[in-house]
Amino acid sequence: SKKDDGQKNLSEIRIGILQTPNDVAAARQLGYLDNYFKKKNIKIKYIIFDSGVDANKALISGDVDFATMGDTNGVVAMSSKIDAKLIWVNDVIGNNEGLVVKNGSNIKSIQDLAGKKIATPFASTSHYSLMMTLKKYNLLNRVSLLDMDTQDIVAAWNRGDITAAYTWQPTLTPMLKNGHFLINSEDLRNQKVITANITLVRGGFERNHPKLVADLVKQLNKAHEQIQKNPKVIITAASKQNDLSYGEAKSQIGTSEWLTAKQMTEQKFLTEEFQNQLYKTGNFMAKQQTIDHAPTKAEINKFVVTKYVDELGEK
Amino acid sequence: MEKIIEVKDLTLTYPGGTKPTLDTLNFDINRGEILTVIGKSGCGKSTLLNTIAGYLHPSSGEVLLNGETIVEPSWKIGVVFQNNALYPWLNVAENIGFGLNMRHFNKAEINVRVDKLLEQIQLADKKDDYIFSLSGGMKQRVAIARALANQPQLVMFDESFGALDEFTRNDIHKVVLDLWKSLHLTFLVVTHDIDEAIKLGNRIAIMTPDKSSPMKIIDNPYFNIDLEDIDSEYIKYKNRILKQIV
Amino acid sequence: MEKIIEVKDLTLTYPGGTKPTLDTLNFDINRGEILTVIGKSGCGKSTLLNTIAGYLHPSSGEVLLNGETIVEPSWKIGVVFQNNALYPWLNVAENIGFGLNMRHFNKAEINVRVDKLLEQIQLADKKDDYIFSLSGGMKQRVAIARALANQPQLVMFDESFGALDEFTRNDIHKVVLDLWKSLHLTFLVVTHDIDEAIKLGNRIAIMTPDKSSPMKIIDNPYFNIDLEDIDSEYIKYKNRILKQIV
Amino acid sequence: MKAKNRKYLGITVITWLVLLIVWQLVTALKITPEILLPSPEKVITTFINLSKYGYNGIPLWYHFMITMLRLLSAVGLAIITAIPLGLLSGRIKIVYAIFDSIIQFIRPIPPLAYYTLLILWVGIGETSKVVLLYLAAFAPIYLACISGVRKVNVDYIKSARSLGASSTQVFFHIIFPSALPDIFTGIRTSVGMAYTTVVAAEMVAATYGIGWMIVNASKYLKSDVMFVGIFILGITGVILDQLLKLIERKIVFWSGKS
Amino acid sequence: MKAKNRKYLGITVITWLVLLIVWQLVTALKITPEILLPSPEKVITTFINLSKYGYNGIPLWYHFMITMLRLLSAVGLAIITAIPLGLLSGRIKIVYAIFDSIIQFIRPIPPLAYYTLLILWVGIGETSKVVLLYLAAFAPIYLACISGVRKVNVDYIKSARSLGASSTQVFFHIIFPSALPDIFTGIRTSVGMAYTTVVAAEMVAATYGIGWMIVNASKYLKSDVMFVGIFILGITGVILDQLLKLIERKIVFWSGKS
Ligand SMILES: Nc1ncnc2c1ncn2[C@@H]1O[C@H](COP(=O)(O)OP(=O)(O)OP(=O)(O)O)[C@@H](O)[C@H]1O
Ligand SMILES: Nc1ncnc2c1ncn2[C@@H]1O[C@H](COP(=O)(O)OP(=O)(O)OP(=O)(O)O)[C@@H](O)[C@H]1O
Ligand SMILES: [Mg+2]
Ligand SMILES: [Mg+2]
Repeated sequence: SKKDDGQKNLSEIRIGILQTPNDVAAARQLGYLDNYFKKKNIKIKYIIFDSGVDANKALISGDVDFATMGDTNGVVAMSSKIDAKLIWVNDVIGNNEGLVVKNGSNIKSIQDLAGKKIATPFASTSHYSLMMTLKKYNLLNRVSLLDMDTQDIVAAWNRGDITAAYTWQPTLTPMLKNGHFLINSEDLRNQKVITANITLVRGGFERNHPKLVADLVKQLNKAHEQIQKNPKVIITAASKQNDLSYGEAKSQIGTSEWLTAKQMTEQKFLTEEFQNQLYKTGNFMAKQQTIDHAPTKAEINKFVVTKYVDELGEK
Repeated sequence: MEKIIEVKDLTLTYPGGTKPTLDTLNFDINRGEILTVIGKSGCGKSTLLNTIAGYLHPSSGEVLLNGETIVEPSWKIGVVFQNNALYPWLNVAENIGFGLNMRHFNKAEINVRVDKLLEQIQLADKKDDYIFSLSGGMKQRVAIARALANQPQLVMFDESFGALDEFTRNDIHKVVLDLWKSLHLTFLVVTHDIDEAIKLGNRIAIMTPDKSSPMKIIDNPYFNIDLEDIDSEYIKYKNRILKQIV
Repeated sequence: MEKIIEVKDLTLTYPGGTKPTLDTLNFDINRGEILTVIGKSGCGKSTLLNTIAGYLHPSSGEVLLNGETIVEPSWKIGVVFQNNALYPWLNVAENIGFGLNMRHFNKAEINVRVDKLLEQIQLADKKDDYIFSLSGGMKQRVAIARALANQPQLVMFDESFGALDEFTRNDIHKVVLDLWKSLHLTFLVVTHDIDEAIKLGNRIAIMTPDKSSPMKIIDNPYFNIDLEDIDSEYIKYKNRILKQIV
Repeated sequence: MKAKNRKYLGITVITWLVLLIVWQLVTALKITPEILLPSPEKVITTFINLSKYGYNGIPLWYHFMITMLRLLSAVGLAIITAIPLGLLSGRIKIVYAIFDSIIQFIRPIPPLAYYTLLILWVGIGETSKVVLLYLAAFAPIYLACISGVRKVNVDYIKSARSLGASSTQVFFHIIFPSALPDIFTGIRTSVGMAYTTVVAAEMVAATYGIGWMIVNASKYLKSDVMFVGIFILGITGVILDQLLKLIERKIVFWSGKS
Repeated sequence: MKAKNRKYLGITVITWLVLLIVWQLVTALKITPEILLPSPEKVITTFINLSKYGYNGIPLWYHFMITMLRLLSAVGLAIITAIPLGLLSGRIKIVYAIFDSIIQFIRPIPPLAYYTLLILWVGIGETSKVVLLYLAAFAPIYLACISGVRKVNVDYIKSARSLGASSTQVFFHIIFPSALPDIFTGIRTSVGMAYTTVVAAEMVAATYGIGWMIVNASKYLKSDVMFVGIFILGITGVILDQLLKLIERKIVFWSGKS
């Protein structure tokens, strides 16, 4: 809890995780995290969240120290002045999120979606990607958007209640059996519309235990280095952690990019590119009135703490 | 004398009961009389009345109305209950007209009969009032009028005046006797008040738990007696009844 | 004669009412007597009783118990209600001992008093029974015993026997008179049954709506009269009372 | 009497004022962060803004009307189906034997437990929302009808039969009006149950409704909007109940009077 | 009488058998896809598997116990707080004036509307879950206490005063037992309300509980698991209510008699 913040000898770190085969899952399975922190007499407690929405709530109430979420939820956290910092980009989303339509429907291109029902989980990266797509094709107020959780999207898809959906894996797999992508987040990434999963740390924790934050980033970075050298090891580990088959885990990871600290530093990813993206995202969401004010560049700069990645990357 | 009701070997045992509550009863009710029934609490007065009304079915024996076996309740036998059982969602006139309405009389006919009864029970000005605004005595008068609206062959009262205070009860006794006289009705009045049984009954039926003669019907010389005229003979007569009950 | 209760210029107007329900009443209750109060429904009998009991406060005037003004209910004045007001969650013995228990008497003392009272009301065998398993008459006997357990100066009855049938009522009258005689008690009995008022009252208080004399207390030559001994003089006496009520 | 009542009304008003002042103080002194407890002014300005500009492009009154419409159609459906079934169940033992155990089984199940199944069966449209509310609203009316029928004064039925009413007439002219006070209590409970379920119903695939607005606002951690929504639901709930009590007093005017 | 009751029990049994057979037929003939309606065998084998191997690595009975524990601690809390407050509100007008309007205001608000706020305030742990259920359970008991106190036979109070009881003694020895039958009705309603909220409470950041199991299963569209969960909740609901009725009959044995 928050009270432990001042304490020098911390006995437990609580991490909010998503149930997906990501770097945290792999690092956890491979013992990068637990073994490492056990040496410091620190236990790690994992708390599963269904979405970044709930993770944000837990950050506010002080029930978690770290939380993984989509960057859109990060923007929400920033604009609602939650005391939290962005310290890590877990992955840049690729074809594991996308806009699908049913095979054989009359939708040949994105323009054909005008007047149709499209489902997506609101406040998610998919939501943002969908909105950017719609904006580009001038469809913003010409489709009816439905806010649904992923399981409800599958149900509605099977019943034919919706024409299209922007969602993520594993929901996509059954839908792609009788459907296909109109666009996916990899395409958007190539058009410089980036969405990513990020890790936030609670402000109080970061101020009191910067060394532990650095340690955690270092361990996650290990998974990133590993996947580029030897993807099989990571995919196998992530699949085991999430009770998936190798194939399932592989397709759920898809073409998402796990940048190492080194790559992030070299590409000035955290210091420039991603901060620009957050700025654009914030502006768009504010315009959509989903958040009440757009974060300024200065706010973003305070929110994104680059030193942990930089320290690692410059080695 | 013409018999309206014939009770023949009437026996009734409640389901689950071991002893019969009514045990081979035999008696008649004559057209135009008032028969009062008196007996200790639990001796079966209400059971008898419910059987004649058709709510209960004899275990053996039968009850005849004008020579026909009674199988279910009908408008031909009216009943006035202790707690009047007036319908609170209907006003006074609608309560009185209820039976006629159910029997699909036309509106005009219903109005005529109801208005006449309202006159007779002296409640013409309460016509549109709802039941909850009436006093206890008024309620019982409406209940009597409701039972009479159908012009039934027999009207039965089950301790209908027991909840009223002495003064109101005296008023109601007068109303009952007036109606009986002017409309040539037949009444069966169940009560556990001996004075009431004597005041209202042409004949008095005494129910006893004694199986050899569960019911004794006696003539009543003091029918409609005025309180002022009570003498020691009356007291003796009353005490004789009292002793037979206990 | 020693006065237990003195009622002095007692006037009571209900909040929101315009006319006083009790209007300058003046009378006393003597130690060791039974005073019965009779009057039409709504004339204020219960109001008077509630004021003496301390549930209601006089608008003006006062009521004294042994020379001290009554300000709130106390164990010194017991009350028996029409619907007995026995507590269904307690058994017979616990009901009778309730007052002593509240007054922190020790268990042994309570047991002694309760057992004695149970004997006197002939319900020793019902000691552990709950109220709902008793008949109406038994309930009233327990209610009387409960009021007596505190050995109060005065016990008041508010139409306590009105809901009982005639036969049970006669039994209870006997119990009441026996207790009164053997324990040298003082009773105030409110009733609207004239026969009951005559049977139980050393003196009879007649309440009338007539403002010039709202209360008339008369001596009663027929106190504790046997039904067998009733003669035409009795009837005349009764009718005289009846006329004063109406 | 009246002066006394005014005194107690005064105490109630003071209680709310004290709450308001404490709220104002806590937020003014920044004892809690704004996101946990927005200030009263903030909530009021948010309410004004929502009234002016709507939420998510849809006017606030429209969100409100939609929610009410869903609620009332569900309760309406429950009324016209549960009353006949309940009255019959109370009167005819076979009907009771068939339906009662099923309803008793379904009644306690939390609506959220079967919402996903409902969506699989009837889709994400208005139907599933109304059906969910309907299922919440059904049992209270049904149970109230049964208890109403069981409580009917047997003397009413006896007297009606002796006055010449047939069994059918007894049902419509005696049983039904006798049970009406209970039915109204049931309807009030039923509205309460449906009302409690309204946010759950609007959680899936809705794009308007006050419940949806609250859920959506909670995704973006807009606690001011959540407060506005909660106040709207709270006040509406009280008004709805008072309204139903008023109608009840009009229709079953005799109830409670000896 | 007994023979008749057995007849109606038979009809109930037959009703359930017919339902079961229809269910069996519909699934056997593949009229509906398995995901919409898993077959009875499938549900039974799923139940057996869940009992043997648990769900998500946690034994089924543990899920069940956790849910019951949350429910019962919430109701327990509601009982020990709502009864005193309700009795006092019913008896002392100032207490009523202070609390009643607040409770009347909060009562109709759907728990899901303020769940997010609750989580922000007290966190994602057990506290927020129990508090949510507690808020759902509070009002029914409180309201039942007030109505119980208002119904107390005034002659009970009068007679107790005349027997020498002080005001405090009247409160504990007369008001409280008099209101007990109503309090029990309130407790039963309260358990029902909390029960209905159990899935909502376990929707956020839980990793066990029957409600959580259903929600989690619905994420993966495991309709067989959802069915098992729903049946468990339905049956438990009925048993819980019967149990409470039994306790009620033991403790307020006098209620409804005389
Ligand atoms: N429905 C019933 N089932 C079983 N026994 C019954 C039923 N109704 C009445 N009894 C019993 O039958 C007997 C006669 O009852 P009944 O009501 O006819 O007496 P009553 O003479 O009318 O008494 P009261 O003067 O108290 O009205 C009583 O012992 C009673 O307990
Ligand atoms: N709480 C009250 N507030 C206002 N008026 C009341 C109240 N209680 C009684 N009254 C009125 O005071 C009058 C006397 O009532 P009370 O109950 O004393 O009469 P009673 O002689 O006991 O009648 P009964 O024989 O019917 O019991 C009646 O007109 C009654 O309506
Ligand atoms: Mg009877
Ligand atoms: Mg009185």
